[in-house]
Amino acid sequence: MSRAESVVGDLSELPDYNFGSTSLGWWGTIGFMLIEGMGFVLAIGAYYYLLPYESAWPPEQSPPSLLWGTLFTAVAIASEIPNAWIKRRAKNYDLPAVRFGLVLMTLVGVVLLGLRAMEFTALNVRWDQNAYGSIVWALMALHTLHMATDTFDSGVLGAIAWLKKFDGRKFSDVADNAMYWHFIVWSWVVLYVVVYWTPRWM
Amino acid sequence: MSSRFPSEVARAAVITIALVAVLAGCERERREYHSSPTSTAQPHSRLSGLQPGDMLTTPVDPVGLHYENNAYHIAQGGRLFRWFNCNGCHGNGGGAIGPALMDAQWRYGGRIDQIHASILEGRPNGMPSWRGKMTDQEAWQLAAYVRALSGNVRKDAAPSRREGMEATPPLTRVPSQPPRAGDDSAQTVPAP
Amino acid sequence: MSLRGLRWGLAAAGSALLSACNTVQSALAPVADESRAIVRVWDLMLWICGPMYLLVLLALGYALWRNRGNGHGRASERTLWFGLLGFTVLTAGLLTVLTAQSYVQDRRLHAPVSDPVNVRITAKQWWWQVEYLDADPSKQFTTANELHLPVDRPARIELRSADVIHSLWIPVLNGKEDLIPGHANTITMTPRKVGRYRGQCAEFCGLQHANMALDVRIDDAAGFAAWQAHQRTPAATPTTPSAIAGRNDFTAMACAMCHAIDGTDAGGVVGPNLTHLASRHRLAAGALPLDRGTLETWILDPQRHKPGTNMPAVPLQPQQLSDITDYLMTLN
Amino acid sequence: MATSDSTIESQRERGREALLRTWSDRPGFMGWLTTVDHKRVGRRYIATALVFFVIAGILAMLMRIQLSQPENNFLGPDRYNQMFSMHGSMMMFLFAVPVMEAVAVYIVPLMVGARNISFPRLNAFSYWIYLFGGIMILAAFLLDVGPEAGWTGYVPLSSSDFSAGKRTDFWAQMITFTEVAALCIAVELVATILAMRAPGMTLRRIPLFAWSMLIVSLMVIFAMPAVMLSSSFLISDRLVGTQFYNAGEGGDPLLWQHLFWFFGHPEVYIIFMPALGMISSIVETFSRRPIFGYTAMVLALVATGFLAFGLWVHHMFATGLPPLGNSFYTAASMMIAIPSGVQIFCWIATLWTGKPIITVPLLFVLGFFALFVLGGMTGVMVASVPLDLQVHDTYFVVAHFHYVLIGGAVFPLMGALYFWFPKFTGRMLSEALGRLQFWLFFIGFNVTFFPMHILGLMGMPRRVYTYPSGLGWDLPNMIASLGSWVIAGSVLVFAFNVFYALRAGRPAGDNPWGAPTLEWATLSPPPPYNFEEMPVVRGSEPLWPLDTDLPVMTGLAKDKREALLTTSTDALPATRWAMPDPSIWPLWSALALTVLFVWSIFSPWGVVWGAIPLAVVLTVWFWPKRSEPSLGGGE
Repeated sequence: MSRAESVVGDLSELPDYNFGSTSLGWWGTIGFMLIEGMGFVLAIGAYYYLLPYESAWPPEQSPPSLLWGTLFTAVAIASEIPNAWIKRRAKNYDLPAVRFGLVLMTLVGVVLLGLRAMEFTALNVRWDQNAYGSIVWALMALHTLHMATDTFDSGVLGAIAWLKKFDGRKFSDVADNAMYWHFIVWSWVVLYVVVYWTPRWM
Repeated sequence: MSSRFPSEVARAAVITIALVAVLAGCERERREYHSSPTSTAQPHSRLSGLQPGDMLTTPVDPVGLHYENNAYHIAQGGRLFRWFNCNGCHGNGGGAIGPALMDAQWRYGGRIDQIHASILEGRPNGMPSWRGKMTDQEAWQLAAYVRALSGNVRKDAAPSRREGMEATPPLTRVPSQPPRAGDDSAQTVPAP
Repeated sequence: MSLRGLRWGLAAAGSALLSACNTVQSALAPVADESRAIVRVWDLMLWICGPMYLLVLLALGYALWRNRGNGHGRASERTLWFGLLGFTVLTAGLLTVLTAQSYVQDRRLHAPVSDPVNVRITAKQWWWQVEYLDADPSKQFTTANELHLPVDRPARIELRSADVIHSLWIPVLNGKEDLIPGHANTITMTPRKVGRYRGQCAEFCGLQHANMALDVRIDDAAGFAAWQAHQRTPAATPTTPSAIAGRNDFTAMACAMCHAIDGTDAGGVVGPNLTHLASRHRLAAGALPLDRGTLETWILDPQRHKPGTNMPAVPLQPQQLSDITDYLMTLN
Repeated sequence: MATSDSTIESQRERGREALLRTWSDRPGFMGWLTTVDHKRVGRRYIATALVFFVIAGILAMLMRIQLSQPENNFLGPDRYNQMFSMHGSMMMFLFAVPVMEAVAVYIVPLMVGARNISFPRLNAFSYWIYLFGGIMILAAFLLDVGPEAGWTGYVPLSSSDFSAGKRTDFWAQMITFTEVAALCIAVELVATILAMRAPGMTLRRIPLFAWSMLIVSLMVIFAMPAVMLSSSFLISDRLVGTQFYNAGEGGDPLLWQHLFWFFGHPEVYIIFMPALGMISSIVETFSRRPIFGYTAMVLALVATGFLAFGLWVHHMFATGLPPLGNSFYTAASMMIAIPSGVQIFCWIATLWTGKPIITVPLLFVLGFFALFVLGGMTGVMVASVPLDLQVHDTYFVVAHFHYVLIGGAVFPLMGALYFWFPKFTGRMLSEALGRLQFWLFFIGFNVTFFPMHILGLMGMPRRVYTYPSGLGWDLPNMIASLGSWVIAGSVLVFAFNVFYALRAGRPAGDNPWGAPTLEWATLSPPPPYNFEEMPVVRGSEPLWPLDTDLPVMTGLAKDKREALLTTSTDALPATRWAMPDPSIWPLWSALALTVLFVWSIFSPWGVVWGAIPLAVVLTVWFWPKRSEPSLGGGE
């Protein structure tokens, strides 16, 4: 039997969802963005750590071919437009827009995965040829993994939006999902410079 | 008191596993320093692949299986392959003066006991006999490694890329090429 | 607080013990400039950290004692804050002193040396290959598991690894330095006291990490020169019938696949060079003392003394075994 | 008047029944599998971690037997190497970090006045992953596939060239398991502490244990990716032939050491900073006054957290890095002694000006002072480059980190277990047995580990399975081996104490120690809903003075699972957040992930094919179900 209590306030009027730092979904997304961001930072660190061990960079191969990578980057950056749009619509509880937007983002993700597949064919190095090849493949694989997961998330959210009741809590999930896509896109822009342009500037 | 459940679960798991361990053991992982049972019968592999009538097969020397399934012996074989300069003739298994060891072609049999015999007895046209120059165990280890070069090795015992300059692709990724030519070597050692 | 008493007692007993009975591999029995510099750091550390430790425990003890019987101890927050400030400043100051001392002594370890003995040590699982370098190739020679250095003359040792990471540690001469594949490290040491000492691999390197010792001898200038001159000579030619038979067996059989004996057909580079085996004091990287008996049992079954070593038990007839042992014992 | 009281009382009674209905788990074993209650998960997390602690301890005993005399033949080199590798890996990855996080999983939500942890299902998932990872590595060890390259797994010794077979792969994958589990908890704790604090618990009023767990969680988030990266590189080197660590193909063995120690050094603080929080709770409670220098303490914790990331190179002084750089790391390593010193001072000052009551929890804290400060001193010694070049990789370092980790983390942990056991179970542990255990542990520990300082200085390297006689190592080793049996005795006493208390222990009230933080404001053990109404905090010691009423806020739903979210800095009420119901899917997801991990040990395709079932179960996990209206599953 706990001690005597004195009531000093009432919480029943509070909203049962929110956007941003007073919603747990936001904290979860931030947390995992931090973890994965740290992973990228360290992997990039490893890339530049290994660089001086070779007389030339890339050692014997030619740098990754620009075509697919650049195309991927362009599409990825372009996808920020619908992404920002869907985030705004979600904050206005615009269900039709959100439904449409989630499907769109999923398709964008699928297209990008296709482009990524082409990128892997144009890296001009195999992962087991030398440390350069290994780290390049590692960076690409790391990013592909996260992109695939987020595309899958968008897909599932989209399915829920079409099939199930979509309350305010779900809208804030959509906003967090969009935030995570920002992370996917801009972390790639950095990786693009590292993987495609470092060898050309070295 | 559910807090006691996990410990019980863990304990139960550990016990069952212990039993499994006792029953199964892990052939693949044992580090054997003391020389293991050595073969008594020397299989006389024929010098010709031709043979009248049905293919006649001699049984595989069980000692061979023992070495073939042990990752440690295979790794030691790889070390000896470099130390005894097998590369000198067989060029990292790619072949040079001597025949390639990474393909499915075996003139004198691709079974481990046949390779073991080829190493110790030597073969016409250049392969010297190493009997007396290395121990029987070393010959078995070499033979196990040589089979791994053409992917004839359980993947969970195969050595991956080695340290130093990369000459051969990591043997974990070499596609298995069961011995083709040669006499009774068509019958490969069954992987347990 | 008898326990702390016990601990310090143990410490005293320990240091007494170690200065008494182990002077061959103790960091506190330095015989070189470098190791002595390190002991200076150790002394200062002990003199600063020891009192600080006691200070903390006394303060703690007093805090408990003064409040015994539940009497409320008093001290205004303000006094405490001043105390905290003072304590922090004190700590920071002492740490600065220690950092400075550490930096100064570290400089000594890396001070450039003039006219050093140049040695290259290559660590292999699980033994040391020791090459004495010389501008004149004919003057170079290779031995194993035994390092001879002249007293009062700096030695510059190149560190290489043939397989995994090892670490060369001769406590009486200097701290340790790793031998890492793909990295060319060096370490210098300037011995000041003639004697026989012991070094050991300090970085875990596999099955026989425990039996990877280095026999270290500090000779006077003349003795070192004599030793060098002797090591440069090819192996002695056997005279007794058994030794001759032993040599023939050695070169004809598996032994020669791995071991080299200068002046014979045995040219293996996998195992230790045996040209002057009998002149060494230990066998199998310190695993055994070297005499005819141990040598024979070693050849008979190396795995019994050093499980996992790369030297196999070569099947030999009893006669062959004793012949080969006889021969090897002539290689002084 | 009396009638109105009774009506109020009956209302509260009905409220409690409703909450109980809402928050209770399903009955029986199914409930045990599906629970998302942070208290049940925390309890089983602690229990499992202690089991692993005992197993790793037994391995240590066997090693001490082998080393009790020179040239001993009790264990061969292969067995011995696997054992010390298992001992280190289990103690670090399966005991130390998990047990600290486990205590936090139980205590922190109560301490900040929350109904449950922020992500209850992730929490359950984390436990299952941790359990399966531990079982996997134990199974591997018993099948002779145990790790053999030490808990640091340095390449190239851990490469497939020198560690043939699958031993090292299982080890590396065990790391992946435990890191996933640890990262999940880290995120949960950050969210719990920053978004679920009781109204009024501003940043300046967060209990120091919660502060230390917040900083530790952030350190986990920034440190663990490094080891996940390095172990993934290692596995791919061994499995698909990448060249990260191959000096012959542009890789570098030192890359492993940099990545590993970038995690490995913060790891030490990740283990011992929770202990600092525990100590603050215990010292504050038993000196009957607020901790002196709260602000200084928090700043010290933050400073330690930052500095911990600038020290990793001091594990690599002997690898031949540039001397000047090394000196920088010496300075940084020494600097970390300052925040530690500040905290030591604040605790002593608190005892100095308080009314210390020497109970078993406080006894263990006093033991901490005697041992940890000594370990700190030797820590300062190994921070100095020249001295470290002598003692690095010797028994001196073994002594040092056992003083820091056992003295600095396990002693406070023991104190914390005695301190919070009444809250966990509603029963008191025996004080008498507690004192007996303390003295056995304290004496046994010193007898075992103090001689190791001497051994190290006398030139005995670590990780040797045998040693020659005649180097003066025989006696200290024998003493150390004998001491280990005393420690074993103390562990047995503890086990008996727990066993006895669970059956016949004296019942504890809500707040047997008269402690000031919120976890003591509710029942022991707390009901599934933790708090009947949301407590409100008006000072840094919410329950002091003990006889005042507890201010609360009403209005959270009682018929569905709701928790209160507050703003990060001022803890103003913001959201009534719906919490998830029990679910079996975290367990299935953990199993799917386990299949993926174990499969990927044997084939890279395991990652691809294993991802399909994983994706399926995760989808089901997050798919809104009828059974959980609050999560939008209803109509």
